Amino acid sequence: MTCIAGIDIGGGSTKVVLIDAQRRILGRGLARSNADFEGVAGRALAQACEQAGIDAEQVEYVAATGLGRYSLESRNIQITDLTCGARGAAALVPHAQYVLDMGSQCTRAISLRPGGKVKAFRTNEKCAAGSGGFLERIARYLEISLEDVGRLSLEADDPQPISSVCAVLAESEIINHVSEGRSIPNILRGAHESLAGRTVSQLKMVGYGADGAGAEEVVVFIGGVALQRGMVAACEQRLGQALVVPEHPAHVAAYGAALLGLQRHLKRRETTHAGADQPAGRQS
Amino acid sequence: MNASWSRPAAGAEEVIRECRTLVELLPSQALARARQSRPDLRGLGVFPVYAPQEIIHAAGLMPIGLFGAGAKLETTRADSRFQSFICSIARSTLELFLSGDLSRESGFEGAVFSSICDVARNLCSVAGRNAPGVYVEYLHLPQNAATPAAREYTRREFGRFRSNLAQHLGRVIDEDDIRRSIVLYNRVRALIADLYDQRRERPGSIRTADLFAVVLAATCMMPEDFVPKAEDLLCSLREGAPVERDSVNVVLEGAFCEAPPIDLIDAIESAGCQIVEDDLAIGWRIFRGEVPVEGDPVAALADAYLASSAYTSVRHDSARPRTRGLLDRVEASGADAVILASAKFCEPALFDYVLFRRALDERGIPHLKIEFEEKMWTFERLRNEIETFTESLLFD
Amino acid sequence: MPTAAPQPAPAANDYGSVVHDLSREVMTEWMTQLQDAARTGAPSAYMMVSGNCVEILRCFDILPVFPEINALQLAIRKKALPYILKAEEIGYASDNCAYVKADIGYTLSEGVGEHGSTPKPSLIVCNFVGCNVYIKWFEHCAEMLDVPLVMIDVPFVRQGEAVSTGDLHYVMAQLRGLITACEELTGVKFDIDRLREIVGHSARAEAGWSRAKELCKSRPAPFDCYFDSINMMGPINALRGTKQAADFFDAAVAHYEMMASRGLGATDEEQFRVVFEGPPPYPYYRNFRNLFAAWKAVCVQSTYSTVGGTWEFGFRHDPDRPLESIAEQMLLHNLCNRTMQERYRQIRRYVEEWEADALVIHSVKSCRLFSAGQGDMREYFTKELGVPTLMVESDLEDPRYYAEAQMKNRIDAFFESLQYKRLRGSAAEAGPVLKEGVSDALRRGH
Amino acid sequence: MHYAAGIDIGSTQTKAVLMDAARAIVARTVIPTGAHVVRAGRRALEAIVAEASIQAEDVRCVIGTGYGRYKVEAGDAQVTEISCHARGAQFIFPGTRTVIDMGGQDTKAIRTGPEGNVVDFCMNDKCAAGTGRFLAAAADVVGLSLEEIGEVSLRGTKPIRLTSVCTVFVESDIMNYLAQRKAVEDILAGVHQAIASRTIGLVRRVGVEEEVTFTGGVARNIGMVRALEDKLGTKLNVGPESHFMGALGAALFAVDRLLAAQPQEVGRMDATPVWSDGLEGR
Ligand SMILES: Nc1ncnc2c1ncn2[C@@H]1O[C@H](COP(=O)(O)OP(=O)(O)O)[C@@H](O)[C@H]1O
Ligand SMILES: Nc1ncnc2c1ncn2[C@@H]1O[C@H](COP(=O)(O)OP(=O)(O)O)[C@@H](O)[C@H]1O
Ligand code: SF4
Ligand code: SF4
Ligand code: SF4
Repeated sequence: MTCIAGIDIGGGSTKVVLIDAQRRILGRGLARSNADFEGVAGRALAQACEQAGIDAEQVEYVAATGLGRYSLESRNIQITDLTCGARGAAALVPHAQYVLDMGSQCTRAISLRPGGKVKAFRTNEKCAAGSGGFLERIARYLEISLEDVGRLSLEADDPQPISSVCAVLAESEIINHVSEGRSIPNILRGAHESLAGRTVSQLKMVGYGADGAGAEEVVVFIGGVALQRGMVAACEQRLGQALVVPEHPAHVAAYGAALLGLQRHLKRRETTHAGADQPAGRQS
Repeated sequence: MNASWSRPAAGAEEVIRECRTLVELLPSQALARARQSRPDLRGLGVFPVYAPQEIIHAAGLMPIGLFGAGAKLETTRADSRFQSFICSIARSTLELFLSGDLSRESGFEGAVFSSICDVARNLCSVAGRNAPGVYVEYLHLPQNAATPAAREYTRREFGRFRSNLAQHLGRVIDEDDIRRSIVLYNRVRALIADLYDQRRERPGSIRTADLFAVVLAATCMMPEDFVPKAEDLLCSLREGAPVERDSVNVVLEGAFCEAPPIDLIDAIESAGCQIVEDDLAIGWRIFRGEVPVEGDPVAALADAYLASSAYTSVRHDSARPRTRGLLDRVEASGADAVILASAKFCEPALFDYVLFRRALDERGIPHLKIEFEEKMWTFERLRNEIETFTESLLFD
Repeated sequence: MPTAAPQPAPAANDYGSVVHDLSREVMTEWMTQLQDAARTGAPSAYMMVSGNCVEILRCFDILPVFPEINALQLAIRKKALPYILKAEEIGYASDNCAYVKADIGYTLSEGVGEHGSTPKPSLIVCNFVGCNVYIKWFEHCAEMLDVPLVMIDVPFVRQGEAVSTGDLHYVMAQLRGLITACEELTGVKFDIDRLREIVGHSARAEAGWSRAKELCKSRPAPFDCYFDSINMMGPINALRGTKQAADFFDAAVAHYEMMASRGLGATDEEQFRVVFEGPPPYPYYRNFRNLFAAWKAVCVQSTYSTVGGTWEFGFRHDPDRPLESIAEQMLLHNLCNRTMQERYRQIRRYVEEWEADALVIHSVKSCRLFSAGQGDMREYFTKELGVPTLMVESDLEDPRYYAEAQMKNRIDAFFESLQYKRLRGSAAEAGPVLKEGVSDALRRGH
Repeated sequence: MHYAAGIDIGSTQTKAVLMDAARAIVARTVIPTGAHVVRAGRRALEAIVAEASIQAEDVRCVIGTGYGRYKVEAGDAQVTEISCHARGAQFIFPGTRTVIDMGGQDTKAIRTGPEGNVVDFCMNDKCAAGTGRFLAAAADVVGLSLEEIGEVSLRGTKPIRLTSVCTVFVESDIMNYLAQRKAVEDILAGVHQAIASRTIGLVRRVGVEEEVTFTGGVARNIGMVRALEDKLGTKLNVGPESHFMGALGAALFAVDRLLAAQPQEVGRMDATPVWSDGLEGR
């Protein structure tokens, strides 16, 4: 049985998705990233294999993505997380037009061509206060678990906005809010809303709402932050429309990698032309 | 897949290696090299984008392109003069003055700046104040179409430069010398143009990183020395057989002033983008045709600048809008896409991006915007974006 | 010993508000003209403030429109950010001048044209005086609004105070070109005597403006030459050449003469006299002002108030040489078209002749024309002239760059240092004494 | 006996110093500022009162400084930490002409006059890059404590170059270097040097005049001390109280106030200062 692995080595966590030739998902794996990308990937992969009930040797083809993609020796190909996220989202959500990907370090807006190819994309600017990592630090500081962030944020009645662009200074604003006795939900929602504000303008930069505002468009929200319902709500509020959040948002890029891997794998089967495993001209 | 690059013939490698070492030098060191064979040669710095090198050369000086200091020099003093939101080249260039690299002792008479942006203009004034005794000239190049008034003005401005420089040096700058210099630089520009044609017609025959090094070398060598080297390079390149690569052909636009790290150019090409046209160091190859040597040579240079110079983001010319210029560049080079690479904080480039983007979108030409700094040395984020861009154009 | 900065005095006290109201009157009149023109489509033209040649437009009854003033008003009314974001959505970078972004964003949101507050211009006159961003800004307006652009390329003053006849000819030739363009637009024949009259009004307003600034030499200064001067910058820059503007200045001067003669000041008990460099943070105008008012610091001269022209040093438009004097004004007698070192000289004169205690540099990210190299200015004034200098950073349009806590910290610290002698108690000079047990205390802390 | 207190509520830590009218340090403390700024101020005050085992009402004057200075309940007045660090530094090291204060959120270079007055000062621009917080973040990524990183950095032989000293991106930056199998000590060495050169740029603005005193919490980081000394080519005054300079300065201003209120106390001031010896060694 053909088994393809998509491995997304992100700055925050490493995600693995195993699929078969029919693009069916066999198993998923997740591990917290650390400097030893290779090891982490191994652990996440083992987890996925266990779930799929196969052993690692049976994996025929490995497509790596995420910032650690080049450090994975066992990879057959590396593809950027933007391409993979787009492809994965398009496969999961028919007619997807836009993808929002909020990871731990980076927030990205992508507009899609039919078939899930990237048309245009925009990654957050250096000084545009953070992504998931920022929210993680806030959660740690407020001594609440990451899982609760989304739920609590929904309970807000008077969100406390954050004005600063820089994540560092934004954190001290949070501290001020706390010292002024603001409630945790209001602080979290404030953080979510200011992130949403920036995310939505990113989305507009890649063309969202350019032709005739108000027109409902299919926007898929992926990446670990999509697990925070408060964040989803904040974005929907800003956009004035609903977002589509796939079942395992953090794993979408890994899934996309697996799909692209499968494609390449089948191609390689027919043409045993060396080098086809890498996007042409890629040196690594 | 390094293999996909043709290995240039031995002669070419030789020249390229030389150029690459040359561009790693600070201005004073480059000048020192030229002085090995001409002990009493002195230099004049030319801040981007353009200044009439011919007049400087005819004055018996070596015009040296000032392209910041990249990672060669740590900026410590200049940071206190220019804030963190000012482009790197302004700060590193001031650092060159403050650290004494651009000083009379190191063989420099001074430097010339021109009206490209507010930063460069203030830099000229600040540099002048902090480097007493050094000759700093500021040229107000016309921001206008080639009207008679503009022509008269430009001729006068170039003339002013000639007489100020002559006065500073205490010697006349002879017309025939200027003509000789024009002939020389015509040759330099023609050779560089040929190299560009090489790259475009036979992609992969020379890597852009190498070509860029050669062009930069031309800005810190005496033209007399550059010409034979460029000639060698050309013929050996014509011999080498390039391997066609399956890659995206792009125009690189926006790096007309602060220069990107050469490694970034490599990163772009290794991510699958074959650069077929660019505006790197454009000021030193700004004339397509030859500058005539009949008649008043200074007027000839002025007229050439006004009427037949390549478009740049730092020159307004209602008769020749820049977007038109970019589209022509794309067409002429047969590029599939455009990478708009601007120096961080570079207002002229960042503003032009808006109009360029409109024009490219209208014609469905794919484009990618990136920002670089001369001091960068890791390109993880950029590489990620460039690879995605290539993937979006290559993957089926 | 330093006391907490006392509570801010009311920013615009009763005396200040007199001129404020006069100014609002004349400015509102102009605003209504703009709104009407937006509907009627009466001829109007874009123009920049710095060293402008508005007199020529008036000569043809073409209504001048200043996008800079539009951006300024958006900022001071705290309306700028949404427009800035809109501009960034179509590709402007966060590092581009926010004045441009706000105005373009506003244009794209139908602020310009029959549904908006300002007319779609019939002509875009780019008086390129100093700021290179002007060129980009108006190129973009011309493209987005599809309006013809007339470029007036004003050579930068490159050698000290001199301006060559060549440069003068170049500018005048272009002014004649502008005149032809205006004739074609309006079908009105150019009338030199009309221009003389208009230029006469300008000269009168300039004399008033200079006199008012002169009055700030008195202690206390009758008005704040930074925060209050926008009341006069509107009329001097936008309405120059009209009788109303000239009359406004007569009234304003009369009022300030009265205040000066009665020893009335912008703030009661003026404590510090400062010179300001750089544009103010319009999105936090009042907030910023109060940080200084809290220390009873008054601005006695400012470079920002001279972007239109440096008339306090004697230059006037000249009815006998209308066109020449307009060209000279554009070339030489304004802040923006001169080198940093000329600006240093100007500030130095301010500090000496207006007897200021300190220099405050407000460095704005947007405006490289002002800010690029201000660190060197700081070096020059602190190290070479020994003038206490405070440098603070934010922005003149983008609210995202203003951090009040940090701003207050720097400003308080600066004034604390200015008055430390008054601060130190009588026992200040006495040396410290350690007694037994302190060392243990120190160790305990370890 | 009357006492005066200085309380420095910083972004990360709150410092307090208690002084008697003779300007002798009686007690001092440092606690994390945490979320509740007001409480932090109160706790700090309680702590020093307890440590000195005196009555709270004997503390006659309290001056607040630091970014939370307006949140000191008992505060009779507020002074910015710039004035306070200058004053405190000059008190402990009378030769001080330049003060470098590195805190959690900002870095300051201060030139001081002979009386500990501020002659000129400079702070990092709004951006929080390259401050104490940056070190804390770096420590996090390499999994060391703040106390350790300084020492470790000294063992670095081939310092790495950082792309920027941006606190937000330091994590992924360092992560990349670790992935490239770079040694932790080299990474930390690079981190400290990057911050040092940024700081030197700041100090140059006010002009480096000896003696140079290093204050603020980062002064407890030996790696930072050495890095700065290398770049400045001069020795830095660093003492056990460096972290407390702000609070100390505030306390000194408080004493001024105390004495101004009751001049008779001045009599006790002419005892010969014996303070400096012994302190520096520690
Ligand atoms: N269970 C969860 N609940 C809420 N948020 C989560 C959860 N898991 C991860 N996140 C958020 O997602 C981020 C990581 O997302 P991810 O896409 O894995 O980033 P990366 O790909 O860069 O590692 C974390 O920083 C956190 O903010
Ligand atoms: N024991 C320690 N060892 C090394 N560094 C320390 C130590 N304690 C604090 N720091 C550094 O000092 C910083 C806080 O310094 P501080 O002056 O208290 O800042 P603030 O005044 O803003 O609270 C922390 O960010 C940390 O980098
Ligand atoms: S610390 Fe904040 S402001 Fe500074 S560079 Fe990083 S993100 Fe930008
Ligand atoms: S890089 Fe851009 S902003 Fe900087 S000097 Fe050059 S043109 Fe001006
Ligand atoms: S850069 Fe300055 S002068 Fe130029 S448009 Fe912007 S704000 Fe105005």
